[in-house]
Amino acid sequence: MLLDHLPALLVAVPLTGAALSFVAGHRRAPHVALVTAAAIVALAVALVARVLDAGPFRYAVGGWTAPLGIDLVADGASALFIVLTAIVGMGVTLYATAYFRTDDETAYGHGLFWTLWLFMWTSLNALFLTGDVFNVYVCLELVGISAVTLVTLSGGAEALRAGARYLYASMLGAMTYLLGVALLYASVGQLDMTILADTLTPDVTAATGLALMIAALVLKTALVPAHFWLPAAHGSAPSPVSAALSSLVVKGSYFVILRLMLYVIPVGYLGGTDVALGVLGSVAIVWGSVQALFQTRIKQLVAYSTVAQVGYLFLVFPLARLGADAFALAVTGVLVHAVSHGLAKAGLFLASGSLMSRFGHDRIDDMRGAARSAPVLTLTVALAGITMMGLPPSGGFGAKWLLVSSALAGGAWWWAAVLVAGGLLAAAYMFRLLAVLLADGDAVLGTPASAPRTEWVPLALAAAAVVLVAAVPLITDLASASNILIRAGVTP
Amino acid sequence: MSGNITTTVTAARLRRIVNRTALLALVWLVVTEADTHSLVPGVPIVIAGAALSLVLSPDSLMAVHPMGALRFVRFFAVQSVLGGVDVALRAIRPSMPLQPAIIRYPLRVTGRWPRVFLTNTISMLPGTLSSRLDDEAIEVHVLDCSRPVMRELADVECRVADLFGSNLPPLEEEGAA
Amino acid sequence: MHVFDILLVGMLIWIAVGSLNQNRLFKSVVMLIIFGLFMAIAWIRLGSPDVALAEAAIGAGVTGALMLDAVGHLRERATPYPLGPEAAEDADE
Amino acid sequence: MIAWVPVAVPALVGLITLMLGETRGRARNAVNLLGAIGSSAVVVSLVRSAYAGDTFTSRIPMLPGLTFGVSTDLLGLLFSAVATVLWGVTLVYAIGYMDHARDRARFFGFFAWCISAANGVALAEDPISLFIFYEVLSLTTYPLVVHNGTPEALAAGRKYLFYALGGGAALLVGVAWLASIAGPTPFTPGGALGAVAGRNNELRAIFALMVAGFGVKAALMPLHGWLPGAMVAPAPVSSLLHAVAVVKAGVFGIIRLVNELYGPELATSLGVATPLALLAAATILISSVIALRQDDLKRRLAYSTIAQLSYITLGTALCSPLAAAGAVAHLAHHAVMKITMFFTAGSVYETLHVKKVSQMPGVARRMPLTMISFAVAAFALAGIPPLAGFASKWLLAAGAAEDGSVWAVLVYVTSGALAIGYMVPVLTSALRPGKHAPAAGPESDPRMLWPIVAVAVLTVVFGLTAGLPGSPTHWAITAIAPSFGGWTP
Amino acid sequence: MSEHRHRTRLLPLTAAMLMLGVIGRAILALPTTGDGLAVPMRAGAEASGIPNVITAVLLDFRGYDTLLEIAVLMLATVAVLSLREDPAALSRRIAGGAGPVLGTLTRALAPIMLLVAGHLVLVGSSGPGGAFQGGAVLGAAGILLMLSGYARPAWASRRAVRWVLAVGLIVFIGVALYPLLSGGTLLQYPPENRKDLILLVEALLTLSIGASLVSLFLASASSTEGGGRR
Amino acid sequence: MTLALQALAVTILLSVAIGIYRIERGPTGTDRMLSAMLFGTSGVALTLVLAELTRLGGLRDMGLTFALLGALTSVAFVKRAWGADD
Amino acid sequence: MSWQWVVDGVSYVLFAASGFFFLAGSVGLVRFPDVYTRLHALTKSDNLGLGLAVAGLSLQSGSWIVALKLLLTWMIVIVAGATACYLVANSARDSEIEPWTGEGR
Amino acid sequence: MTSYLIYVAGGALLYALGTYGLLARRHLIHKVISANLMGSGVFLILIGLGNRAEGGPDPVPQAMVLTGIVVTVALTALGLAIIKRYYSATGLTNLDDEPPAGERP
Repeated sequence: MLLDHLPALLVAVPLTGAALSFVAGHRRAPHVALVTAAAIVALAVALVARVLDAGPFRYAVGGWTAPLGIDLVADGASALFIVLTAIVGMGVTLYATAYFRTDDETAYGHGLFWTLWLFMWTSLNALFLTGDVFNVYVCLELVGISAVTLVTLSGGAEALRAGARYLYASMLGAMTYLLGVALLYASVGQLDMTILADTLTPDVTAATGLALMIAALVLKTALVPAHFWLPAAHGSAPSPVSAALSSLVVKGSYFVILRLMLYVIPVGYLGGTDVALGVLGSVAIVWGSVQALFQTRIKQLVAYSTVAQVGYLFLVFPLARLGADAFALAVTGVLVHAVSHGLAKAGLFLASGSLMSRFGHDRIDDMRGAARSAPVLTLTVALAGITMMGLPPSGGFGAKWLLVSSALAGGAWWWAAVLVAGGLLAAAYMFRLLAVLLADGDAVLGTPASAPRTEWVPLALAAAAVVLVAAVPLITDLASASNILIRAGVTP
Repeated sequence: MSGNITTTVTAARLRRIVNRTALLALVWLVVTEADTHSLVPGVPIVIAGAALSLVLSPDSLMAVHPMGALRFVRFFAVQSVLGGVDVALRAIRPSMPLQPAIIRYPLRVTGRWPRVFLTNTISMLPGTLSSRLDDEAIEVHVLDCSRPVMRELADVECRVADLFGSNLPPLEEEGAA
Repeated sequence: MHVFDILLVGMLIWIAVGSLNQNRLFKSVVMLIIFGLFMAIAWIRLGSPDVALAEAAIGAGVTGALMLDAVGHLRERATPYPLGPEAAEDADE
Repeated sequence: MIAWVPVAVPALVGLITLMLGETRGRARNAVNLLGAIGSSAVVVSLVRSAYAGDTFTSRIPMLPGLTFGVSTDLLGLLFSAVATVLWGVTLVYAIGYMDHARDRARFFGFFAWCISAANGVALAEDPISLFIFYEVLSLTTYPLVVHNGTPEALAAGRKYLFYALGGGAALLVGVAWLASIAGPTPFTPGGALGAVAGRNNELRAIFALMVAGFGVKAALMPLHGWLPGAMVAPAPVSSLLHAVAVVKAGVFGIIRLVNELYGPELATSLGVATPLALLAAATILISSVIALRQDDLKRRLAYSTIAQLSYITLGTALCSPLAAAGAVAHLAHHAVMKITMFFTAGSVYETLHVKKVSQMPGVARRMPLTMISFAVAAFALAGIPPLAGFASKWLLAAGAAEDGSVWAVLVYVTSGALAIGYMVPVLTSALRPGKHAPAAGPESDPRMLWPIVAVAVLTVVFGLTAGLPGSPTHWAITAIAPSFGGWTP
Repeated sequence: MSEHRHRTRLLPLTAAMLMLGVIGRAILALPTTGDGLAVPMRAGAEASGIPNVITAVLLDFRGYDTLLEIAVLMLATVAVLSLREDPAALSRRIAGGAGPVLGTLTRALAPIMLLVAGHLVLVGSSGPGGAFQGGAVLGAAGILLMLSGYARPAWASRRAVRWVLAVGLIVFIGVALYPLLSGGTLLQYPPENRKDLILLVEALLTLSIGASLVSLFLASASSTEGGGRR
Repeated sequence: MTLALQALAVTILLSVAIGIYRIERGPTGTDRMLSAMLFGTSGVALTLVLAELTRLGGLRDMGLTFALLGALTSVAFVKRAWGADD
Repeated sequence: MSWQWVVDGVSYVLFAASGFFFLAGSVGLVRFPDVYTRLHALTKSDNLGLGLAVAGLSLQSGSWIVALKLLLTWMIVIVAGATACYLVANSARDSEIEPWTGEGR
Repeated sequence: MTSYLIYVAGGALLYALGTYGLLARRHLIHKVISANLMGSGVFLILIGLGNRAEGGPDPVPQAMVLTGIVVTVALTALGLAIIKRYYSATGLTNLDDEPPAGERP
């Protein structure tokens, strides 16, 4: 009974939480947020169970089914992303209870963190569930505004600068996306993704619209060369925010690309777009990693690592065109990658935040000896690093294995080479960081701004990313229950 | 004695409330073009509007003299047309005859409403534009200082006073500019 | 009515170009305010009174007020800080 | 599930060690020693079962079409037993060596994990599982290499990672490629690739990739560059890296690859064995020559290791049963010989702060028992009968001769001579009188001394018992026989 | 300097021209008629008894969009509030008050604006208007009041104002969830009190939107006195 | 009558176009603001004329809205942005 | 029938006049030399133009209530416009913008 | 040439202009203005193309544009708030110049 309404509740509950946390005022807002987070985790788990049990289902908001109304679509992929968001979200919420202590009256904005954060959570859930291309626009704006504001929350010049840049990228993306929707609607007269998938016929206008939409989403996902806004934004935001941005927000827009490219748009409809995206993804992997290697500040390094990791997400598009086997493997692999990167990157950013508050600065080279005084954080960095390098045994390895297998199954060894090279580059920058932490030195640790109990949160997230390799069968089941694979008629 | 005062105050207040509500109800009718669907929902809105109005200006709006008002409307209509024509012609004519100046006109009317009303009225009249209102005087920018501006202003002030139900003698020919 | 439409759209473009003129920020803001009002008229012409009403309320009211306030703010605080090149650029003309 | 014990126990020990923290040293030592003894016992019992023909296999499903499994076959158990038993010995040594060092929790924790991974490499039932353990081994070794945290250590760690992860990447591609064309391929004596035998070029490429992967840890030239640098690590780590876990994982991978994945026959017919053999031969000669010129004792030992590892590779690549058996036997023999030498080097450094051969005069008088052990190991390494090295080298040379590869016999003989050339100067230098006088008390910390003696004794025992059942030589022959169709010597 | 300028402008110019070309080609390829969803939407609106199709689309068919749109507006308000520099400055911000002329205008116009806002909400179901338009007028009234010096100190850090800002969204969610109790889906208003519910939501939304717009202006308004002296 | 209304609409539009010239010229912000105020009035007229032309009574509400909000911009200018362009 | 003709005729005249005043107001805005004089053009001419248009439209609408509404709109414009003008002129005076007196140019 | 096409063409031009402005203009407020122009351009295209429907304009784009307008206002307000805060912190009005060192209030 209640299970039928899970999609609605997954949006309504955090939204209610956001509104109530605003009314509650800064002292009680964290409690509202924690209760909401717990409820969302429960709902997300229920959704996964339901999807595994009964397959994908649609939810007609307002009782009007598409095309009149807006349908929410819950399938394996959306359930997976929602549960990822729930887990990372819970971690961020717990971590933030110590990070945003609101007894400091001068940091007025910190009291509003909870409201902004719950809005962001709402919008991410909504984005993962929506089946309507215009609704995606509204969700993207919700994500964008909350993300930009959260970036600027610290109020420093750097953060404001990054926030402004992010906002402009966001505006450009949103307007371009809407233009795409306009052209698409003018041509096809439909907004529902499933109906669109069924009715698309070759047409310049529709193709232009879809291309514009994808271009806009690529900008929001920060694929090279549209990544210019990301490092500053993710690097200068408060750490819990960075974690959420890097691990979840880029996945939001990416999820829509995934649905559009592999579910809505027929093969070859947009010419070589899929290969182009794959090439850009490869460039992103190399470029992001090389940039990460030369960063001197810890969060900048992690942010550039996101640029690189986002690149992997786009390799799925060329791989998916290499035949049925490759398709299933690639989609499963990219889902595993999204989840493992989400967990690992959240852990990594939170750990960086704790390191920064312990050291009182963010210069990597002055963090020698951290392994001795902050072993938990060092271990977190190491575990997250393993996942990002794709080394076994970790979720990242599962993803890389599947993607490499997909490439080889499709006979396209060059994509496998890119994947492997990406892992090595990730190792290069991660071990550069780890080497400093492990180096001999007596780091002067400032007063810990975050209570040590929250340092277990990043460790748990990073460990989850490693252990995720054991959950790959579950993710495979979810992938089989995703509309993308069902429509394509393939199973991993 | 004191009870008596209280009663009068209450009565005055009540009258004000009724007046204000009636006025806004009228506005509501006009705004909704007397749509029947809007009558019932209009009740709370008009009450809210009246409440807002009373909070903002608790004192009586204006003791407008009905006949004065009628006279004023006629005067204003004619003058504002004249004002428009005057400035339009000045703008259109190639020679653009302008002789602007700023003059100070000492006020005789009292009370907030009449003074503000006068200030706004002056702006609508031919060739004058009020630019400052202080405790004693209005500063007026005139397009053509060769005209008998002071007399005209005094005339207007009389009419405004008339509107609010008081009398002012016409101004003597002195103290110009 | 094509005359009207073409004139209206032409003015929209003209105003838009004007609002991107870099020499005078204030001019850009006024242009944007007027742009909002013109858009409202355009919506009427496109048979969308609802949109027109919303645009009128927003364009004439809130956006203008926000923009003007921002411009005012940027001028107020100029003195305590060294002027950036942008400010210098604003000052010539 | 019993098959997981050799992997799981050290892993658990490592986890507990890390969680105990820096301060609780006694508990840490107890847990580690108990773990080593316990898993040694389990391994021994597994060996007995394996000899009786009972192998245990256990699999965990992991990715679509991919399981993660271990199997206790005789070949794997040989490596596993070497690693587990020597772990115990090294632990005693390390407890003494690291007595006043910092970060001991980290050290012993990763040490145990390293053993866990090495055991995994030994017992992995298919290339994919092997690859996974191989990568874990790389990762868990890194903190040990950089343990000192000095700039040199960090540089060495960087170099180590560069090679290890590069090799891992090659291995990954090879393994994934194989899986995509052949599906699951559990190791089978004599070869597991019958189904895809026709796709020669692909198989050649996969072979090359895998050799590149294993060759890094096996220090096959030109992939050996990381090894001499990694000497900056504490002595127990050097011992572990260069005698037991890491380098042996590489050659063990090559053994599995040639004998049980491709099979000697296929490897020969594809023409991939000979280039590998030539590469190994070159490595033996070049590194032996380099070893001659090293003054730093640990570096000299490192180049010696490179040469000796290639003995094993060469023996395997010859694809003759005798040579293959000799290679497997040499895997165990070299382990005990080289660990003795590294223990000695560490002990000498820790007690006398002597690092270089030229500084050694007087050491023999100061630390007689230690240097005697070293001498035993050195002679064994040079192939002097009846020590351990002789048995395996004999088999290797005999196999080469039987195969008709006279050049390989020559390589073995030449390198034996070279080994004498680089080992004897160490002994003569130590025997010369020098500034070190005999000590009044014990020559070094007993926790360091007795493990040295123990492994030296093992060297002798392995050589003497070479013909008996249960000795590494006999064990190797038994384990290798199925790959050559039930051949018996 | 000028060369640098040149380079930085070339890329945007190319991008803009490219976009123009792409859009132009796409538009010219369209047929001159195209109904989209107009026909089913009109039929649906007729069936549901809301004469203004757009209101039907906004609140009924695509009410979910509107729910999220309201969330956007509230979010922006919260965002701007979080960005203000010094909460204490709010109380000293609107000092001075209005001169008599502006004050009189405000006193006269504000109640009328309130009426017009109410009117716009009411006519929304049959003609142009609705919660947003009404809210915008209400918000303008509020801003006018603020500019004329009627601001209460510390606006938006007060609990009551927070409630006003949030009540529209909260009630909207409540009404959206209400049908779940009786077996409907999110936002599936029960037919018997659909009109009342919509009106309730619209009324409270108007209030919240108005308050939001005032907050957007007020919270973002400069913390020092502007050039205004009156 | 339609034609007359259309002509009026075009005329008003033209008058605004002339006004825009003042924005271009300036010289002060105040002068530019005057044009915006001008359009407040013209916008009401234009809206009402178009309301009559299109027979959409609802547009009279829009005219009313314009009228009510027109002052807001000027007030905001005077109170908040005075002299921003001088 | 003829009544309608008269109404239409008056409307034409009103509309024409209205257009004239709008144009004249704009011309004044452009031609007049300083802020104060331009304000004159703005307030008077345009408000008159709007008033005439409103009158014409009221005639055309043929409904009292609509005419009243149009009138209300106009009145609001007048009051708001007058106040805005006052505010601008006042600010101009305060910031000591000197009025043009004919000597300058 | 039909009426809607005029507006659609205008919309396309506005969009391109906005893109140019957003990318080429340095001043932050100019960028916000450009985003507004882009938005208006898209809205014009949406509703303009919706006018091709027979029997009156398509209501769906109108509803979409109403939503879009609200979102644009929200974005504008947020953008201006950030700009002001940024300016207070650094004294800069563009993102290209580096903030003066040590300017961290």
